Amino acid sequence: MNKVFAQIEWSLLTPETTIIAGIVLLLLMDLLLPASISRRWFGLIGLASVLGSLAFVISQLPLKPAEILFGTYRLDPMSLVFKLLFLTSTALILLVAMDRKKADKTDRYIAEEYILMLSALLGAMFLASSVDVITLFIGLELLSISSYILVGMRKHERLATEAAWKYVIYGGVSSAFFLYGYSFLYGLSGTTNLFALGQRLAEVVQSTQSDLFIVAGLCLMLVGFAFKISLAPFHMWSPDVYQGASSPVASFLAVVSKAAGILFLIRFLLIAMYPLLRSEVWGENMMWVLAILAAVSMIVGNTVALRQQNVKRILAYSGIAQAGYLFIIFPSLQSNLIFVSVSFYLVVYMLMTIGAFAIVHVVSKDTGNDGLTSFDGLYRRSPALAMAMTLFLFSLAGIPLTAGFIGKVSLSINAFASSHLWLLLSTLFVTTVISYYYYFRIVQRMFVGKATSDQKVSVSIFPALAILLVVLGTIGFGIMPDILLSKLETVKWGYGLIPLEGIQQLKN
Amino acid sequence: MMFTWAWVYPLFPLIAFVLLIALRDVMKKKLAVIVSLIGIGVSFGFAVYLTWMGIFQQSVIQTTKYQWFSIAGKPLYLDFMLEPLNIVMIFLVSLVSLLVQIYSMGYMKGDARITTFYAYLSLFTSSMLGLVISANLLQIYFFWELVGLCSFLLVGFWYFKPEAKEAAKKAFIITRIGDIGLLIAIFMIFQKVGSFDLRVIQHAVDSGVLTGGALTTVAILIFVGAVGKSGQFPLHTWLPDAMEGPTPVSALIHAATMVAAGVYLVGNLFFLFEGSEVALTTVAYIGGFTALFAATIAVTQNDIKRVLAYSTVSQLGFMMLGMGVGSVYASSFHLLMHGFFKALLFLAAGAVIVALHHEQDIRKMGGLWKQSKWLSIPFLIGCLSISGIPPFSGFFSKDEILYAIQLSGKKDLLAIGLLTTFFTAFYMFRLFYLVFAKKSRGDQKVHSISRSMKVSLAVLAVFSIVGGFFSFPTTSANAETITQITKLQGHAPLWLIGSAVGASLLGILLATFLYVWRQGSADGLAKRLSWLYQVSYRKYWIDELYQMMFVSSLKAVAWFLNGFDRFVVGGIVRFVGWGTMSIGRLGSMMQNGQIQTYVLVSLIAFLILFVSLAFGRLIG
Amino acid sequence: MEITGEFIAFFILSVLAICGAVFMIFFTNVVHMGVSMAFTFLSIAGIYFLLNADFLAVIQIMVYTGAISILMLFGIMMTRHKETEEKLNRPIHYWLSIAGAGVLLVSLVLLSRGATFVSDSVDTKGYGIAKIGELFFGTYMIPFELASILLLVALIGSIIMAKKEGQE
Amino acid sequence: MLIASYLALAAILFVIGLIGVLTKRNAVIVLFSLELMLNAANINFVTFSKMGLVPNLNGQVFALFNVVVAAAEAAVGLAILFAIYRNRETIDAEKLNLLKG
Repeated sequence: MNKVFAQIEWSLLTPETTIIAGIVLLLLMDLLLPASISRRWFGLIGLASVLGSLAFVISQLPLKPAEILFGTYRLDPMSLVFKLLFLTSTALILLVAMDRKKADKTDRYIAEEYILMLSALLGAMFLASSVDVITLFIGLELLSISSYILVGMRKHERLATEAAWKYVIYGGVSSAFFLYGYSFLYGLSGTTNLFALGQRLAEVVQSTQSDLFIVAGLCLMLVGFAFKISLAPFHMWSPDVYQGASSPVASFLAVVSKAAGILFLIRFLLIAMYPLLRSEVWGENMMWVLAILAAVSMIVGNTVALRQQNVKRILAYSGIAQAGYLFIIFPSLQSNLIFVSVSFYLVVYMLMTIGAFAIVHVVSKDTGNDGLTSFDGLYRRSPALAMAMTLFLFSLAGIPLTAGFIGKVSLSINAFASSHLWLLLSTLFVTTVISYYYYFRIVQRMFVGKATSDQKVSVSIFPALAILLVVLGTIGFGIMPDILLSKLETVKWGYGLIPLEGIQQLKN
Repeated sequence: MMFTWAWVYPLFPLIAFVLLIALRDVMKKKLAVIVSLIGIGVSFGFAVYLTWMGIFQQSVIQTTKYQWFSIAGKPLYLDFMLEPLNIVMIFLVSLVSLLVQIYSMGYMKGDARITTFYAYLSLFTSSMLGLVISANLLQIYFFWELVGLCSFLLVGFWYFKPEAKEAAKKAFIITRIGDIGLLIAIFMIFQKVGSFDLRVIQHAVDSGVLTGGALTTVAILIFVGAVGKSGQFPLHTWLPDAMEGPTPVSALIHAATMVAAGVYLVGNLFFLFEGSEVALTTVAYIGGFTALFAATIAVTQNDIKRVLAYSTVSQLGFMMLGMGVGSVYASSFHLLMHGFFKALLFLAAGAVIVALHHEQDIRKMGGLWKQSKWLSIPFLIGCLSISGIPPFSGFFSKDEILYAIQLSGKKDLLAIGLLTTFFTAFYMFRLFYLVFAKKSRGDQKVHSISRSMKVSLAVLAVFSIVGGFFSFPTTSANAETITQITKLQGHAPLWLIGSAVGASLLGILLATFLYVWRQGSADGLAKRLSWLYQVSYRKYWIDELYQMMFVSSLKAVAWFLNGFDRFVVGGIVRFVGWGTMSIGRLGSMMQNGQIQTYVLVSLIAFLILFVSLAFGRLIG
Repeated sequence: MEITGEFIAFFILSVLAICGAVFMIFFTNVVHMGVSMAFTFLSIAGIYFLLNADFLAVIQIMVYTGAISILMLFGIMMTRHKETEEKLNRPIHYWLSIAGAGVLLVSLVLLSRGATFVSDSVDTKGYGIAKIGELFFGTYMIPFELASILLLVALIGSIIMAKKEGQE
Repeated sequence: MLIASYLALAAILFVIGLIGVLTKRNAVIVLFSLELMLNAANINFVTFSKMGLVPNLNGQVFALFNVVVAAAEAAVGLAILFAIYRNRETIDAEKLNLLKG
């Protein structure tokens, strides 16, 4: 046994260990430093460990796909891209989160807040680099449980605790559904490794001519996936939770948590279910299920958003719709091209969502609430902020010259190129038009509304930096999307979906 | 040596826009106007140069393309084309934009948000120029949306007026219906051909990759987009409402340039339509119907801008009709001429409105002829031009379209064309007489109009007079162009010219009769000579005829179409809104704050999923 | 069906478990609910013994019957507002829930009935605690370590959330 | 002993847990019912670990992990309930509905 451990390349884990080191450092500092010393700069430690981890991830390039312990930890192009996504978004969110109210009541838990954010990130990172259901599940739960607490951290606020409560219950129920569903698949296969699972399930279907348990298990598990991605009709927690949580946490949920769910779903469907998806009936059925979820998400997200008076809720519903947009491509699972579009859209979505929430954070900190009215006349008060917000909203709406437009185009093109789901695309177009209405409503309020005060909205240096970076990204990828798209096209996505031996064979 | 950077045209107005928006709080209003004028001025300068080189010198203009990004392994280019049609459009757009901006210096004087106004105008010009030089469908769509956005912003510029707000919303929703058609067409083409590039698509059509039913569908969907933008029946209703925007905007966007984009698109993608008889017939009949019915509605309107708006709808229909019978040449020619005289008419109408203290009801106007020659003469020129009286510009282009119809052999369409000509002359001169003839019906003193407005009116008037003498540039038969523009064979027969002019004259005569002679004859009847008795006697049955032909029947048409607008189109708009809102309401009703409800909803959704996938086999 | 000791044990344990759960639903006194739930957890531990999962059974008793039940009872005590549980004020919600759960139950039981292709018995000699330990510190070492971080996070989180403010 | 009986037992417990989550007003009981659902899933794992198509210990290991997760979730959930109770003196699930719409 010891020999085996000695042979394993533990150095692959450096990005994760860096995060753990950050957590430990924060814990120790919090413990050792006297209470009188302000902990507001702790965010820098968090940021440092995230950036360190980012550096380690980049240093793993050029990538040699590798596995530890039968795929419980695995490094492949797919995990690398998603890790980069998680790390960048967390870094940006940390920058935003460092902007805090003076004498905030949660100041005493400042270290814990960063620890929890890092641990949630850690869960997402492990989830990104595994093809073993246990690791995937534990990673997901680490992400979830950290998020439950992050949402409820501002415990003196009724909304925050209520949001956390709803999140825990909904998360718990969907975990239960997920586990219950997976138990059937385990019963058929006796394995937790996705590759072995796929192989076994295909054999089972062939030998018994029955896939009832697989259908049942997959349906049950879909509840869990759809919860994480907040696809309608499993989305209902998200507006409440986003509203109750602080803006940085909400953007963390909207970006990292959602992307993690999508990655899990991709891996699960395309590795464990792929042999089945290729069969005609199965593929067709799954295609329809995903298509319906996508259509319902687009419709529900965009229509309910029309009635909202709270910016965070609007962004939550918009996030539901965005998940729907993303899913128009999934019914055409055969195509390898979907990864380019999906990953590009996720990056774009990350930029605009983090940007929008960052501005909500800054503005609501200033006005004391996050209703639509807090944006009234923002242009008069802080033109730069209003312009940036307009940019993000336009990007979310998919207006040309922003990254969101390119993202939507690339999704639509690939959906068209590989399937005939006109219905889904028409829904996309129609609901996009509907969405203009509520995005413009915010823009209108910023430019036309009467401000309650003339004072400039104060923005400290860190969130300003984050917003600036995001603005650059949103415009940059909107005008010159090839910078990113060409990179994403060279990624060998397929390596994320085949066993290690397969990769080595391909290379030789 | 011809320079190849097509993108310079939209660039300068765009720079102006960025400067104006970024510095709108610090910049003095005068400076802002100057910056904007310089932006469009430079573009216009280049446009003149281009027109000189490309049309008068007939040099072949090379353009370069730049890779934008690649999707699905296929590169997407930023691609431009500078063929005769594009060059003419560039010239038209930049000229009218420049004149409208000059005009607005006077018209918008004193408006607190004039900087914003100019910024929007610049953005519009930039995107419109971008639209007419694009050689790539996605790029076209990109600018197509952008001009729509500018139109939305400018119609709703006076957002404090509820009508303006409503109109902007309506324009937005209805044109979007068309845009969805266009977008679907674009993606269908991409699916079939694998490219957005017009040249590649043209090649695909030529080589039979895109053909048959698919080609028809694509062409009709593209036409749906054009219907939305160009205000063709049944999506026309937004255009008259859009007159709530400032008048210079109506002249620029809703008369001369943006609404013509639909016609331009059909012309530019004519190779798609050529392959499908069904699509062409659809275009012809929709265009013809729109031309006629909008002309009849214009007769009954009493708001000066709405008359002109319906006239625009009608003329655009006329152009579509020309496209539908297969002549890009005739339609594009008319598009250009219409751009000149309709902009002239709108700008003159705007000046009238200003002169009469923002009165728009023509029943309350009159007698302006004597008071302001600066208004009346340009307006008259515009009226003569649109009516197709030789030698004004409209005569030439209208004639070409009628000739094209005649060549196609469709008698019914020719009748429609002539009837439209008659109505056009009639409502234009009705308008003219009510506004300019006789005594003033209001008693306010007339405002004088500023010099900047006079300049614009004068330039456009000149173009409206002489424009027709320049023939529209055609493509040489062996050149590799996307849009083939060839002159019609031969010349229009004299009887056709005669009947067209005759129809116009008849219309003018009738209008004169009804609005000039008849009114005067009522009081001093006894004093007049005996032939006047005769006239008054005749007047009797003409009155009857008028009553029967116009007042009753047109009122019926107007009533019907109004009903159509209110109930069908409005109904669709309302239904879309209502449907959307009720789904939203339902969704937010379920979102009642109880986590248990949320779990229940998920459970039910799961059960539906599960039962539909597996239940049958569970029991069996 | 052949009646074996295993069958009798299973029968008794499952009746206990289901009764505990059903009583939890129908009791009105909150503390009684908690206690009956503890019984269910205990019976489940028995089921684990039947399934040769001795280690898991012990863990089940320690964690669920012990820790979690006590924790919940504490929770009930500390947050008690009323002693008795009131009925929901939303009859539609209530009946829809019952109906939905009913449909789910029917389909799941039908599904279980169909599980005939699953092999019925197996050699479970190797299911000892040593083997589990090997798995934990071998194959599943990474998730195991991750789980420890998860517990740490839960610990920190619970402290933050449950701590009374204004003590310092 | 038939595997179907074990699976049915798990199904029944899962559904009862779900009913508890859906209809109980005391938030602690809701949390408790949630634990029951997770336990039902565990019964499935352990059953399959003995009688599945490919019986092995992985199922038990997974179940152990689930116990860890469930315990963590319970602790966090209860702590959140304490916080709510401090805020508004009630943990009636029906009254926790400030966030809606």
